[in-house]
Amino acid sequence: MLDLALANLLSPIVLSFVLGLGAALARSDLAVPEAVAKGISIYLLFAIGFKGGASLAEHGIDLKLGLTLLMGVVLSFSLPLLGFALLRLLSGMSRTDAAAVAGHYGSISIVTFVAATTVLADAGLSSEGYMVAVAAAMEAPAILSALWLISRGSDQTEMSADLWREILLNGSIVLLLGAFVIGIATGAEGLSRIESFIVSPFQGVLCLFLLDMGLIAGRGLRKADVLDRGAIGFGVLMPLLGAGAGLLASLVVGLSAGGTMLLMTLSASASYIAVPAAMRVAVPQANPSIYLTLSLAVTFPFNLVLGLPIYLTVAKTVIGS
Amino acid sequence: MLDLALANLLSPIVLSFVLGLGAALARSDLAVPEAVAKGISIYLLFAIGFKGGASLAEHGIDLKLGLTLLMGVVLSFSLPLLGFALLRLLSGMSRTDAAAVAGHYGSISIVTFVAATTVLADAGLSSEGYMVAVAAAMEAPAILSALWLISRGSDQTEMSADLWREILLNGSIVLLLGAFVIGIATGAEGLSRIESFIVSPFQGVLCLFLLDMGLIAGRGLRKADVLDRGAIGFGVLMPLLGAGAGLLASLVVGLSAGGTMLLMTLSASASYIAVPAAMRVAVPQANPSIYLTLSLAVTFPFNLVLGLPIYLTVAKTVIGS
Amino acid sequence: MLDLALANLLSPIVLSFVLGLGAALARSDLAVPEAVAKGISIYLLFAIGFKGGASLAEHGIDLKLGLTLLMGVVLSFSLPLLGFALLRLLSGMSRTDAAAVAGHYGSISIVTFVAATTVLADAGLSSEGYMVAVAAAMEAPAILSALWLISRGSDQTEMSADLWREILLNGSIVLLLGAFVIGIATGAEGLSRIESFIVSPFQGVLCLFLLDMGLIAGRGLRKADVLDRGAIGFGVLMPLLGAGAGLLASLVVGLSAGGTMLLMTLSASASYIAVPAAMRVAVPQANPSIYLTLSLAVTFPFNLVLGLPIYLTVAKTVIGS
Amino acid sequence: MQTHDAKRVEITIEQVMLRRLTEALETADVTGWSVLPVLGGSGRSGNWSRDGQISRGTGMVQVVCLIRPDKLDALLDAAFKVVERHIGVVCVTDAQVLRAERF
Amino acid sequence: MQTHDAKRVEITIEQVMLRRLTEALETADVTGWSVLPVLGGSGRSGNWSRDGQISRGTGMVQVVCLIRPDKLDALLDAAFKVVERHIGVVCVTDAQVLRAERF
Amino acid sequence: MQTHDAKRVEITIEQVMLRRLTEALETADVTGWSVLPVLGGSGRSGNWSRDGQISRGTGMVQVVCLIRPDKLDALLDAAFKVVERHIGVVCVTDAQVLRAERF
Ligand SMILES: Nc1ncnc2c1ncn2[C@@H]1O[C@H](COP(=O)(O)O)[C@@H](O)[C@H]1O
Ligand SMILES: Nc1ncnc2c1ncn2[C@@H]1O[C@H](COP(=O)(O)O)[C@@H](O)[C@H]1O
Ligand SMILES: Nc1ncnc2c1ncn2[C@@H]1O[C@H](COP(=O)(O)O)[C@@H](O)[C@H]1O
Ligand code: NA
Ligand code: NA
Ligand code: NA
Repeated sequence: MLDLALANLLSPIVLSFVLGLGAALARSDLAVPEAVAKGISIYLLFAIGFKGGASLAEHGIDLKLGLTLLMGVVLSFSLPLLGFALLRLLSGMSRTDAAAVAGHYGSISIVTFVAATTVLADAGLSSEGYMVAVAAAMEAPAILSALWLISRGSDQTEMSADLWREILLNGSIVLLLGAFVIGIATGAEGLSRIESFIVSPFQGVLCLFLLDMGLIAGRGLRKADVLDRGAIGFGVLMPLLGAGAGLLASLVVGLSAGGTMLLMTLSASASYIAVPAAMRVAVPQANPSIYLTLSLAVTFPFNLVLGLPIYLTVAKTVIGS
Repeated sequence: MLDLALANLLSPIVLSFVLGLGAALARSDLAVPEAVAKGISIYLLFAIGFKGGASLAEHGIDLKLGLTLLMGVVLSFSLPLLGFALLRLLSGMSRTDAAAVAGHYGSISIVTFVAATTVLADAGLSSEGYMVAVAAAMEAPAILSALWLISRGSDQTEMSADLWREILLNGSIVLLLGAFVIGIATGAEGLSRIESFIVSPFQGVLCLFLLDMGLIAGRGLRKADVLDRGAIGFGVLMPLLGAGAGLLASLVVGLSAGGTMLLMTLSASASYIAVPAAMRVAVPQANPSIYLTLSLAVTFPFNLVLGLPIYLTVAKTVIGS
Repeated sequence: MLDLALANLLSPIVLSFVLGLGAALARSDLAVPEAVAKGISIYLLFAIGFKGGASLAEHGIDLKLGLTLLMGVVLSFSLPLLGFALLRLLSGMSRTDAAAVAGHYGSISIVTFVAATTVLADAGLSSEGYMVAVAAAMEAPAILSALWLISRGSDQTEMSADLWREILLNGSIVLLLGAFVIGIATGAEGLSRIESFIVSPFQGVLCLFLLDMGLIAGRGLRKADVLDRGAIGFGVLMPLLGAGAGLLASLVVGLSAGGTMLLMTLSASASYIAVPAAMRVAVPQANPSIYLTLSLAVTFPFNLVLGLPIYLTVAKTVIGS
Repeated sequence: MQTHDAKRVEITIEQVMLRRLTEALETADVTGWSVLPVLGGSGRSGNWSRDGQISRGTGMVQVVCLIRPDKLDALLDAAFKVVERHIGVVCVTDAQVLRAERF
Repeated sequence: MQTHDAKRVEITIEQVMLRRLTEALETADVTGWSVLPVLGGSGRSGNWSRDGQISRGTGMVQVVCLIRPDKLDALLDAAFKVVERHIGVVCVTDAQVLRAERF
Repeated sequence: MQTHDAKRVEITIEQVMLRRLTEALETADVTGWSVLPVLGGSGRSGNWSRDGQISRGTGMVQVVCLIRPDKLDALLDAAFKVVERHIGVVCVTDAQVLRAERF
């Protein structure tokens, strides 16, 4: 496992992240323009969705698909409750902030998922193509749990059908699922046509994206004084607990080692797109610096550098490859 | 032909367009940043121009080149007259609006052309490399016809040498023709150097562009109440008439089946770059919602989904492949 | 050599530059969005740094590395003194402007360096991988010389630790060196993973970047009346002198023909990123139109079109390939 | 040249709230506005920048409305309901406009 | 700090008309302005957004000119000739500037 | 709706000077501002455009600060020290703001 951690640490992807992190901490003016970052993120979502769909089309629909989706939704709903309890225990932040943070950990980080698929590929493991759909299914339910936790505290939250539409139709869910469906519809033949766009250069593009994630995480760390020690501990402990829950869920369903690692990763990762946007609208009184810093500057790096090799080792050990 | 239409419908390119269309109609916030859309469009123009030039360099200058260019210019000049008459017949829009719309249909849509080249490639057909130059030649003449139609109605229009310079030197014409000339100058050897940039990933990049076109078309459709029923009918009928005119012109010149399909496509497609800009400057009183919606939200989808397979079938039947 | 110059002139890269130049001079509205230009520049810096590092990792650290770095720093420090003397001789511009311009010529242009590596690759020559690090090392020292020249004239300049941090940590240095280190760390294996992103499409991406450089140079030329004849002469003469100094330095170190050509190119090229920014902060009274126009619209095109084949021929003749 | 009294209202607000704001403006019968991008800024909740922004949750925009003076109160009421619990600032200046019939 | 009376003129205009506007400003002897991007907006001709814009025909920008008060009329006349038949709005506010010699 | 007197200060400055300006603002106890991109412009040192900009040396931004009137002098002093030797313009207008406690 140490070997694996080291190999992971020395991958261009992780090193690109570290470069961005270092540059931001040293206050370099290195920056990726917003439009470019958004463009790359569209590319990644499209590619990962499409490849998932094409792989599903090739290997046939698995009977476990429905069950895994269900498990994903259950995880997304329940992990915030666990997170909330843990945060109240470890950190002194307000109920509202704690609930908002917890919501992020029930949802998922798609870049962490993408990084996990490249780690899997390097390890020569395959996984169920529909894990992409599971990722999409896990984005939103956690928001509901967070809002329920907040409303229990009788704090005001603004929740409307309108906001729900906004959450469920947010660009990244739509693009991921849409590309997934296109992948299913066009299958191996469709993939072969755009392979040299979405497969071959994928890891290189991911490097640039992780460079940017590093810059963002580094800028976040420079504001990390909004986090008390308990909160930082949470940012490291929660992914491990989440991954554990993901492992259990995977055992119930009976996923492959690759699929298990991906479900652990999804459970371990914290949202930085869908959930923050929903929180800003529904719970403006929650401090965005807290949840964004925890998610982007603590948990994301932890998962990328240490989490992924851990989840892979555990998955391989428990499931066998 | 039904097979062909279905295969076309299930290509990643068309499905990406449909995804964008659906996302916009469902009011998802999925959006491609303006800078990214412009960057992709620069890529597509450069690639298509270069490949046309390189193919011309390889197959030698064709004696029909001059004649085809002439035919393109004639089509671009005359199709607006046909379009204007048809619009006055079908729709209740004002003379000025009708003339402005008609101008768009004499000019061309370069993405439709690009999509047509990939349909051709899938069908294993080749075409005259200089069709790219014909596309460029067809961009501007239609504008003159539209302005003539408008000035006849004694409405004011502002036409100056200055505006002409602007139209003829607009970025997309310059880039397309410039890349075409570079392709001729560097030939197969130049192409081999940048092939893995402009050839292999081309279809994939086109998918993302069509995703964006779908989003734009979808947003347009949400405003489609500016169009009366006659106008919408025009948006579907006019491309078919245009394609017919293109077919005749092609028979006069004696193009290959591939070239015929491309000339039909050019004639059938409607501008959304050069002509709207010229209209905004010269005929500000014409309503841009009408011509942009018709061109982007009616005719473009029609051509992409149904038009292209029709034009291909007709071209193959009439010319033989 | 004439052959070489012609071959260079007809490369897609140079022709793309010429296209941009022509478009800008003809006042076309062709433009590359700022975000796209920055995105491409991030790609080029990352790719060139990474490839340099990977090549170093493969061929082993060369004992000459340290000496070459030292030579680069010495060149960067001393070329501005030469440039300043020459400018005072040739042109009527003020001391401050002359010093600011001279500073640009001690520093380097990374795109010229990138173009030189593709010329080398076409010529089948290899070079020391660490030349990328030499490029980074040459960026900043020239700024110090320029500021020293200006302060001697008792003009005010604002120089602070803060500004130094800014210069040394400017985005392009950090990215270039960071990618270089990542390349060293991950070596051939890392390169193989992202090869189809940073190697195969490289020349094509470079074409688009040079298109943009051409647009910028062309817009600059339209303002070229800020330059007197002597200044323009300087813009052509100075690169040749710089290349000569680079050649001498290379002979002292004993670089390969490829490395020699690159060191000549670095010495011959003029900065348009790090130095202008530093000058704006430290010497706002120096006219940016003068130094940007000379660097981008005179020296850059000269190097790209004529300089590179000259440097290559000289390097091959003097060193033998 | 003939000009007419007007108010220029500038509302700096989180991008996620933009649609809600413009809907509120429409309800208050304000039909003209322009949205300008904001690159970054600073306020009571710290400073931020749009660089490399990937989260949809942050980032602000500026909405500029030119209106007839008598519509100001309706506009401010509408805007206030949206920004009330959210971060952001509202600034009103006296202005003169051409072509008053447009407002 | 010493400030001087000035006018701040803000012209929101279609991007395709920008060059014509700045040429008219130069003719009217106005030599200083800044152009700001507009992301989207709403007016009598409906609402629009810059997202995914590929047509050059749409999209607006804002031109801000600070001028000496006595130059206002010349500026407005020049601007009006350009915007007259086009969509767009012009807004003038009283302002104070530093370094009056620049205007 | 209750509004409060304020000043709107708009500083157009080179992007390379932005950090220095905001640091100066903080020193002058100004804690709220927004930065807007500028696409291009014209002034005594000629005209420029952000298109295809690759040099970090050029390009401007606009910093908008809303402040209580009594803080104006401190702000202008701070801003002036930064822009003094640099190109750029400073413009102050009278304004009204909601939620005065924020300024
Ligand atoms: N006084 C101000 N002047 C201009 N913009 C401000 C001001 N205060 C806040 N802002 C903008 O509004 C955002 C949120 O402010 P706040 O609610 O104070 O955190 C800031 O990041 C700025 O972009
Ligand atoms: N009252 C207004 N306040 C601010 N911007 C406006 C206003 N009216 C129009 N605009 C801007 O000008 C554009 C065209 O307006 P119109 O000519 O009314 O369609 C709109 O899309 C807005 O960007
Ligand atoms: N009178 C003005 N009104 C608005 N912006 C101006 C004005 N003068 C200068 N600027 C802006 O400040 C930049 C530098 O001006 P200058 O220092 O006069 O060269 C210009 O390029 C404009 O973006
Ligand atoms: Na999770
Ligand atoms: Na047509
Ligand atoms: Na140099």
